Parts: sequence; structure tokens; C-alpha cells
Amino acid sequence: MFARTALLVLQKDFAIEVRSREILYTTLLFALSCVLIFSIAFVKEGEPLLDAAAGILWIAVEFAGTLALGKTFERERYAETLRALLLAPAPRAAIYLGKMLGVVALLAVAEALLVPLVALLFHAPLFAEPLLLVALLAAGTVGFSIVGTLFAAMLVRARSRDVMLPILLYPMTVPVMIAGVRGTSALLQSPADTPSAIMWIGLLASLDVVFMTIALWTFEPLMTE
Amino acid sequence: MRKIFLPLLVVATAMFAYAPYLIDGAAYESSMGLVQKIFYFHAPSGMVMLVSAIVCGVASALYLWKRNPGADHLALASAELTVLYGLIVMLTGPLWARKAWGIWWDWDARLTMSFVGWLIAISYLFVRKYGGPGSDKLGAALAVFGTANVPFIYLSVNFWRTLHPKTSVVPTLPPLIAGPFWFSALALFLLYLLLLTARLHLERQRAALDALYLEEED
Amino acid sequence: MLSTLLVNRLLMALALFQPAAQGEFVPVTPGTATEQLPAGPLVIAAYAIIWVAMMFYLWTIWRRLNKVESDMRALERRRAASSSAK
Amino acid sequence: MTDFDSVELLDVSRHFGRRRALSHVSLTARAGDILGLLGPNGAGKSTIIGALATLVAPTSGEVRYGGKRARALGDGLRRHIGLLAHELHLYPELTARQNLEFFAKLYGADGAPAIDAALERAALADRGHEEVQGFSRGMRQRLALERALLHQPRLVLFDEPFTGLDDHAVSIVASRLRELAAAGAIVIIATHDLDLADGLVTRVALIREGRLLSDEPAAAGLRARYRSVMGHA
Repeated sequence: MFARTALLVLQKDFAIEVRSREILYTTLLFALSCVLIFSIAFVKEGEPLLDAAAGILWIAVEFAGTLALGKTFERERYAETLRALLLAPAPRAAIYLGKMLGVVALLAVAEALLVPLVALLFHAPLFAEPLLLVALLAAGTVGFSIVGTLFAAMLVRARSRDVMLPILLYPMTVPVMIAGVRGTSALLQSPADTPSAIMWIGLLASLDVVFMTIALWTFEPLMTE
Repeated sequence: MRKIFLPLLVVATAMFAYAPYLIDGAAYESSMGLVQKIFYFHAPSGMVMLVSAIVCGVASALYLWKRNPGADHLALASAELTVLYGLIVMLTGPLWARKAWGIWWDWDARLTMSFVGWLIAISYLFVRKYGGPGSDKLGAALAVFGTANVPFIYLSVNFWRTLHPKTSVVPTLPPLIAGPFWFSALALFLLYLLLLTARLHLERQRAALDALYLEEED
Repeated sequence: MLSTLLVNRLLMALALFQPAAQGEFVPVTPGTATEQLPAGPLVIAAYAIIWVAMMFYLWTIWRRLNKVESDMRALERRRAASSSAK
Repeated sequence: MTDFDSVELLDVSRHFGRRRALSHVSLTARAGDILGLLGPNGAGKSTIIGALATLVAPTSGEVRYGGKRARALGDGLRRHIGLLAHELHLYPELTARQNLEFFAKLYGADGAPAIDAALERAALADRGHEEVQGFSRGMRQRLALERALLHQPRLVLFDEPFTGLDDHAVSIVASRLRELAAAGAIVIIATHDLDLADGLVTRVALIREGRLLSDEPAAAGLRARYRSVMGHA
């Protein structure tokens, strides 16, 4: 029942997105604008600063992710469908998991665009260790989405949710960002510093496990008014 | 508690006022000289801040699960004290850093951890003040995640780079330094407990006032 | 409270300048920019910050408590008045 | 066994800080009842509905389903609860059929015949493949009603279900509710619209400022009764 409900919610979000594509397009556009803005700050005399690519990639993911989270839950707030979801005869944490997987999927698409773009524009050899990069991105994105989905869901009822989400989310995802940026720049070295990257992936994975446990455990009491 | 509060406050204040004399008598650290004395206030404040943050996280978890209002009061009070001690840490730290390292700030493990922890505690208070209905639970989730975050921030920045004296410095302090150090740590911790008690009293009075308003409606 | 604070700071300042005269101070590299910063005022400032922060916080608690308690008294008076009116 | 044939609120209070949304409310509703929760806006009707739907946790007191607490009954309890609120709980980007299909699956009730029948009842059989955002308020409301009843809930909770409906639509909803009650459902409607409640409800609970003022069988002259109770409190 748990997995089935989570999958159903994921499918539903996918079906909506396939029809409107609104969140996907806004997220992608926003990510692109981020990269553009950073290119102004981190390119000096036509040459990108050393290590800038890793930071730009992750900050673009974090910013675009915040936007996507806000939009995703705005959709559930519009006709109060979140309440209808909470009434499903399944553990409420399953609803959380479904929404979270949707955010991860969306960010995965955004990253599929961002990674080649950053690699190209900032002369970064991001594809030197493709498997490690994918593992790093996956672990980091999941970590970000775990916290982000929980807070965005809670903020559905709050008045100033648009302002609150970034304020609460950014300090909370500091370890994800550090591990992501450091891990990526370890991969960007020539030759790639694989032991460091693997250590960062390990740190992110353990963070994912801890945060996921807390999130699943707190979702039900948090969502009861 | 009410009866012993004032005497204890006097004792703690006196202890803290007396601390400089002890610290003055303590041995000098050769490489940093006089400025190293800030360490006697700075490091214990950091310890108290960490304790306070952990108290806030544990109390919040308790509140989420048991819905015990007392736990919520404790979480709110210790969040405020985390911000207060964090402020002390944030202000005294750079004074030392400027002299000892030649810079006001550095993004090393402890500084980053304290800064992020401090920021989370501030945003907790922000949520409690402006979050509207349900902000107690929102804040509780923030505190639980914030506390779970602390070790990860520490680990991650520690892997990254570090300039700060290692934790292992404290237990190996020579006796001449250890005495005054633990003395001022005790004074600061006692002050923490007293401020916490006072703040808890305020929160209980507030709850009592709310209850009075509710009764009046009946 | 304020006067104790001032006295403390004064004593503190006096106490701090004595050890400097004892000559135990070992400069790391004389002449660098950092060493020209006098350490004494920095230490005093750090100590003073703690006092000021603690006192200020205690004062805010005291103020908030007063407000809550005066609200409580006002409410109780109102209730007493309304129950005697009935 | 998570089914039940009565729900009761036992001394339920809910406060938000120093504001009491509900104050010591005790109510019972049994299978076959159509209970009207009547009162002005902000009286606490929605909070009662929320507490019955397990979405709002009471500060004190408890909600019992067939004598058992929600926690004892587990997640399966919600299979027997259907809620229709003023916000219609429909995804505007999805088609009518997709909306119904999603919620049917969520309740573990999977079957095209049931969905066809629901679309038929909502008079949307030929528009099932259109997106809900293109529908009029009335069409959405009919669809939302069928969505809420799709899993044949025992406890049917309506929060202001009639706003924006024309007389014809209202009479359809009303007859649907009577059918449900006759089939053994517990129907609870929160509304401030007395004209609609009159003649439909079998029992009335009058609520103001979070307090239950009266709980009685419905009789003729509901409006006069409402005025006298509300006026004197």
C-alpha cells in the first residue's frame, strides 16, 4: 500500500506535468538565467575562474529546485488537493515520498540540461568520471529534495510561504551544497581526485539516510493541523 | 526554583565577574600572547551554544511526537539562548581571529558550523514569530533538522579545510590554564541555566495568560 | 547592575595591563601588521560583549514578563468586575 | 475491521494560541442521519469537519468512530471517509476522467464501470476527456461530488457544498444525499445557508463561536428556530 500510493502520487504529478509542462519550463529557464548571471560574476577576461563550474552547477540546481518546490506545492494548494491526498487510506508518509520523488525527477531533467551547459560554457571536464558525477548528483539532489519537500509541504498552510521556503531551506542544505560542490570540484581536477569524490558521495548518502528517516517519521505529525 | 533563583544569579554573576582574575593568573600561550585570553570566554560560549542547540532539537522532537506543551516551551527558550550565545561566539571569535590569524573571519569547520547553526536558530525564532498558526510545528521540524544537520556540517567543512584549533586542545590543557578555563565555562553554563529558567518562566506565564483568555471565553 | 559592570570593566582593564608589564608576552613576528593591533582592548571588548549581551537579554525577559503579568492582572480585574456585575 | 456505524465527538476543543476554534463540543451522528452543522462563518464548522476527517487534531477531547479512536483504527479508517469542501479537491490540469481514476486508485477501488457511472451521474459522460480547468463552477462541483463519493464512504462530510450552485443542481445534490443516508451513510453537512438545509437535514446542530448551542431533530420552521437560538446566546 505504501509503495503503491507513493507511485500513484508520482504518476499523477507526471501526468499533470506532461499536460502543462509549466513547472518544467519555468525551472529550466530559471536554471539557465542562473548560469547566465554567474557567468558575469565568475568569468574574468574571457576565462572562467578555476573551480567556478562546480559552484555554478550546484547553486543553479539549488535555486531552480527551490522554484520547482514552490510551484509543485502551489499546485496542491490551489484546490486544496493536498488535503484530499492526506485523506488517502495509506500511511501519510507515502504521500510525502511520492511528492519527493516527483521533485527529484524534475531536478534530474534540469540537471541533464545544466551539466552539459556548464561543462561547455565554463570549460569544465565534467564528463571525465561520468559514473561518479551521476552518483554525486543523485545523492545531492535526493538530499536537497528530502528537506525541500518536507518544508514546502508544511509551508502550504503558512502565509508568507514564498519568502519562508528559501530562508528555511538554504541553511538547512548547507552540508548538501558543500559536499556537492567539493565533490564536483574534486572530479574536475586533472587527474580527477576520485577518492575525495567517493568520500563526498558517502557523506551525502549517509545524510540522505538520516534525513529521510527523520522526514518520514515527522511528516504525519507535521501535516495534522 | 523561584527562591534560589536570585541567590544563584548572584553567585553566577559573581563567578563570571571573578573569572578575569583567575584568567589573568593563567599561563600565557606563547604564540598568541594576551589575545589568547579571549579563548576563556569564547570556547565555553561555543560549548553552551551547542548544548543549547541540542536541547532545542531534542525538545522539538519530543514536542512533535508527544505534543507536550512543556517541550515546546523548552525548545523556544533554548532557541533564544542559542541565538544569544551564538551572538557572543560570533562577536568574540573575530576579535581573536583578527589578532591570531590576521583575518576577521574564515570559513573553517567550526566557524561555518556555528554560523549555520546560528542562522537556523534565528530562522526558528523568525518562524515562531511570523509563521502564523501551525508555526509551533514548523519550528519544531526546523529545529529537529537543524540539530541533525550539525554533525554533517561539521564533518563536511572539516574534510574541506580547517584552521581552527582542534577539539582535542581542551582536555589536554595544562592545569594552569585548565582551572580558569573550566571555572569560566562553569560560570557561563550556570548563567545559561539561569537565563533558561527565566525564559521558561516567561513562556509558562504566557501559556497561563493564554489559558486565562480561553477560560474567559467559556 | 550597571555600576558593577563599569567597575568590573575598570578592574579588568587594570588587571590586564599588569601581565603585559611582566614581559611574558612573546610576540610571534615583530613588525607584522597584526601585531600592531593591541591585544588588551580586544580582550576587554570580548569580555564586555558577554556582559552586555547577558544583561540585555535578561532585561528583555524582564520586560516581556512584566507585560504578560500586567495583562494577566488586567484580565483578572476584568473578570472579577464582570462576575460581580452579574 | 475499520467500518463503523456512528461517529461521535467527545468534549472536543481545539485552540490556536488564545483563540478557541472549538470549545467542548460533543455530538453524535449515526448511520442514516443527515446532520446539518449550522452557524455563521467562522463558527467552527470547518474545524469540526476537519476533526471528523482526521485532518485536525483536537487539543482536548476525542473523536470516536463506532466507539474506537482514529489511532486504534489506523490508516484504513480513511477508506470510509469522504470529504467535499468548498475548494473542490480536483486537479484543474487533468481531465475529469483522470481525476476520478487517480482518486479511485488512491482508495484502492479500481474499475472503469464505477468511473463511467460517476461521470454519468455528474452529467459529464461525454466530457470525460476534457480538462477540468475548462469546466464551469457547476460542472466542477458535480464532478467534485462524485469524486468525494467514488469510494462509497460511510462517513460523508460536506463543508459548504452548495455555494454557487443553481436551484436545479442543489435539488440533485439534495436527492443524492438522501439516497446516501437511506443506504446507511452518515452524512454531515456544514453550511450557513438555511434555505438549503431546511427540509434536507434530519438533525441540526447549531454552532456559534466554537460552541454547540443546540443539537436537536430537525423540525418545521428551521429559520425561526435558528434565529431564536442564535439571538439568545
